[in-house]
Amino acid sequence: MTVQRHVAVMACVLAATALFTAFCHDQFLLSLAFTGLIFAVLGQSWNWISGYAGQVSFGHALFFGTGAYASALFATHHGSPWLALACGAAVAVVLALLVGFPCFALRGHYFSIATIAVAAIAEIVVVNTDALGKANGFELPILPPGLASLQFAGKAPYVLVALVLFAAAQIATVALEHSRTGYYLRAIRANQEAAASVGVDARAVKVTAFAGAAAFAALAGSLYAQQTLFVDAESTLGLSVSIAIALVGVVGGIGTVWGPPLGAFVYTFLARYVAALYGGHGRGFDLLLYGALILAIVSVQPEGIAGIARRFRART
Amino acid sequence: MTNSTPLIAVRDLEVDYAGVRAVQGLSLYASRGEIVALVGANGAGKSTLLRAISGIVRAASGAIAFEGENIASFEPHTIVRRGISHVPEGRRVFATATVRDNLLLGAYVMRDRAERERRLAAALATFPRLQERLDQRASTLSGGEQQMLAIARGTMSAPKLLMLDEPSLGIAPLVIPAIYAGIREIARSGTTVLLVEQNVREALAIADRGYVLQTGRVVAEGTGADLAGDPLVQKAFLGL
Amino acid sequence: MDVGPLPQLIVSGILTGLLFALISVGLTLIFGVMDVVNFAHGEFLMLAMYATFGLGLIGLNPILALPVVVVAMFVLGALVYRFFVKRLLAGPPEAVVFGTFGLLVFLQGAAQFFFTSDYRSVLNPPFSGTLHLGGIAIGEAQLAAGLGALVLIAAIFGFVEYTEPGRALRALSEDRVAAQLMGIDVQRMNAFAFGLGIACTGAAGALLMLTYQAYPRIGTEFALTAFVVVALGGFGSVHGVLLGALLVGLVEVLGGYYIAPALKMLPVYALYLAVVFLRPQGLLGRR
Amino acid sequence: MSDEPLLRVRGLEKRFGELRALDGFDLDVAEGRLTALIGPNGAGKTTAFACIAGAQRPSAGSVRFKGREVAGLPYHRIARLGVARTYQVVQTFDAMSVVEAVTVGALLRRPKLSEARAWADEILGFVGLHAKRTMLGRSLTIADKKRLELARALSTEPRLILLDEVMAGLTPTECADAVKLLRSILARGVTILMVEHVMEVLMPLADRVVVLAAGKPIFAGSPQAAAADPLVIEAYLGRP
Repeated sequence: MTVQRHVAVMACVLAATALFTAFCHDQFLLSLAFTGLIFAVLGQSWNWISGYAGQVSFGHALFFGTGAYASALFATHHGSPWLALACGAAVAVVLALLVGFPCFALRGHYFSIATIAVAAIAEIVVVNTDALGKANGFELPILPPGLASLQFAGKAPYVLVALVLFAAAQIATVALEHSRTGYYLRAIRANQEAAASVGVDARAVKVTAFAGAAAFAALAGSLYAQQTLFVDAESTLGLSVSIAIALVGVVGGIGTVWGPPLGAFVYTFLARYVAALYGGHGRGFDLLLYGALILAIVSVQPEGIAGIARRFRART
Repeated sequence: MTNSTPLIAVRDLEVDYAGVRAVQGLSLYASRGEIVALVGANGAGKSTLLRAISGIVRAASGAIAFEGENIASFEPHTIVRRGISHVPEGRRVFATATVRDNLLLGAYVMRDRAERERRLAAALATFPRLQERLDQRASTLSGGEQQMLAIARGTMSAPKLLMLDEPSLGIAPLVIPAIYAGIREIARSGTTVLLVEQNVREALAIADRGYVLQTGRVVAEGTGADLAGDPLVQKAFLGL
Repeated sequence: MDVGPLPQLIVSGILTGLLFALISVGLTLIFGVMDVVNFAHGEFLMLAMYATFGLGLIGLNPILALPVVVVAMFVLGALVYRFFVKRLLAGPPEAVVFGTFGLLVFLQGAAQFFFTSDYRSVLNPPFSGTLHLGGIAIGEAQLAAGLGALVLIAAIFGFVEYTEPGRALRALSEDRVAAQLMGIDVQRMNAFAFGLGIACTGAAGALLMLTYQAYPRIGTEFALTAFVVVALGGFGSVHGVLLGALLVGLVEVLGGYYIAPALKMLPVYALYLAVVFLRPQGLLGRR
Repeated sequence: MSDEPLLRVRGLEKRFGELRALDGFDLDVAEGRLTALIGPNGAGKTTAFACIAGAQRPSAGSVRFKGREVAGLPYHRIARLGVARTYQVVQTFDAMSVVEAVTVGALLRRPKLSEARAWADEILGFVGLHAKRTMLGRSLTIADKKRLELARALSTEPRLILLDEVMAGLTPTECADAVKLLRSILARGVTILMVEHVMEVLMPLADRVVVLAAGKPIFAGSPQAAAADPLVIEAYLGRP
């Protein structure tokens, strides 16, 4: 896709979401939209490293959780949630550098399993740390609503803030695709050895992308914490969160700008639809459907829904 | 079947290997009991030809007739059952398995236990040095012994056609005569041998007939003795 | 000299490790033969545990249910290979990772949907007492599970080492092309290996029901441990698995006691990271 | 210092377990010339390339490039110093378009994407691949994949380019085109070291050939002298 095309699609998506937010008064739908946007950002940041660079991570919740915890802690003890956002992202970047450097010496499944292990270690540490509320998690202080406190009376403003973050992630991804790093990432995925032969320092490039991805995932985590005013280990750091993030990426289509948002949309839509059909019993059925969806997509069209769309466009 | 039909006949074969059309319209044959040498420089397509015959690589076009049947699209395991055994380049013995297990794997397609034991005895008679190493891991063998093991393993399925890819490559010169003696003995027992060699003079010396290959085609053929004196061979080898 | 609880812990660690070994041997077998990391491995374990639970409802205790479960899991594994994994292997390299990952999500979702998130334990446990051996107290059920795993591991080792199909499996995992040249039918052996790997996990699932409860997400927990075990032993190394599993079992039990029960997995993961960073081929693996 | 050749290799060794793929390899490559490395199968030519370019770490020995020791440096560092290469088995970025793949190389000296794209286009014109710039790497013919590799290597503006069997699998016309291309690369001031087995191609092209056998150089001189050298003939054909 050309940049102009991306901008056009982007404008449509932003306008549609903004209109929806302005006119929808169903708090449940709004909170779904918020979740969808958060997962779009998470899936997109996962896509940088697991899609463009082809290094499949099953531990991406590490950065979501880092952002959530770091910003929640900062907001509790020092005030401004806006500074907390920055603080969460900074901590995640440092962590990504520390974790990425050794992990990117590994390839294939060794890397994938290492990401699971690192995220699991983080979860265990958090669950056993008093200052982080152990397994129970902790609540954020309630402040007077307003942009300064990043707390609002209704859900709609949260959706708009998430929309801004989403737009930033999309713009960053388009920029990445048109940058030296983006070219290098795709070359590494295609053939790491050949990439090295033209001077690509694969590990440095991957670590760089990892740090950027971590920053976005952490921002998503911070927003999530600000919106729910509560963080706990399982719902921010757990393996199931990592799995959901990868799911969004795989279903939507890896290595594409619009795959992860598409995957996030399907993910939240399915969850909502299923929950409506099956009430409280729906837990599990959504996973069943996503699983079936992945199985179908992988056996029929490994490039995900975005790949199907691209193939369709190529034919017409 | 009369002796006039060759055991194997390759016609107009085209094969791609590693992104290159390594065999380009190649035809040759081998009759029962013959030793046929395939010689030529690097990249002449010799190994690729053997891989196509054993089914490891699928031919792009052309025919491979074995006992009158076109086997060009068969799976490798079916081809082994038909009676073709391929001793690949670089020996490729199962390093962590014992010598005995390597040999027994060679007889994987033989269901009859007694027959398997007979083949084992025959193989050990051909290469007596393997006898005392039966329970050692293959990785502990020297290069020459590993080559003997690879050839012996290749004979375990009682093949009608035995294909050997560079049996003298990377082997200490002192051991080569023992390997060649083994090959001669295998041929004497009635097995047809297709021998790919870098070591042209050695190969042509034991071959009944030979083919000179260059960039995927046959550029000369004749009896071993004729080819050995042919200046064309030297030219083909040096890529002139 | 008072040795404290150490002997008790070591016995417990070994028994736990044996079960890990049985789960992991299936994972490493599949990897060795066809280079597939089965991310859904734990979910097959979970299925086997539910199957054992179900057979308990019709009166079979886990030990009696074991052969039934093993056969069923073997067939299931072979079918999953034939109709799913085989197709993935023909696709791009990520297909296998994402495919088995999809299987994980699917099976876990199915379990949650059909069996709910409740914990289920067998209603007719055949062992419930405690043995006291020279100051060491061992639950009979735990002992039975460990010994059962030991017997089955020995059987698998014997099978791989001394039988014709076992030789073929070893040949395939060492050199696929050379194995084909021996006349081994790769697709058939792949299906067989996948079935066998899942059957091992199935046996472990049945034995686990002696001491554990089944719930939809139990698979992920054990799978994580199995990945660590297999990476420690070296991917594809059947013998490495036993070493890796015993090590992980001991580290987990000792860590749980001497550090804190809630932290017991911490040293296990740390061990994994240390090994892959310093010796990526595993303790016994070859490069 | 000034009389040291562009590339100077001394006593290079590479061991894989027991096997000595390189065993005291020496080589001088003069600036602005075309030097060819030839030798029979398994002589260690591709390993020599890998060790010089940094894809593999030599076990011992020295590799000096532009008067600087580079043995054991990471692959990408050596590329940055000005060594580029192609592969015996083509290694293209299959999922990227032709122009994107070459842009990856061009980005080494031109970090700005627009400049790198422009440079990639220029190089594609130079190798004659411009018309196919939007095709995916995987959909190219073998000859075009080789051109693509060459373009990718050239786009890094190397001082020395290592070409591993660029002629293999090409038709005679494609070969003639490739020879022309090599001449124009030399004319750009790029030094070439190439592995090739078609001596016919090298005769008019190479300033100097080095013959490698069993990991050691056994001859260095003109291509004509190499073809007549008894040691070289023995290495290729075996002992008389």
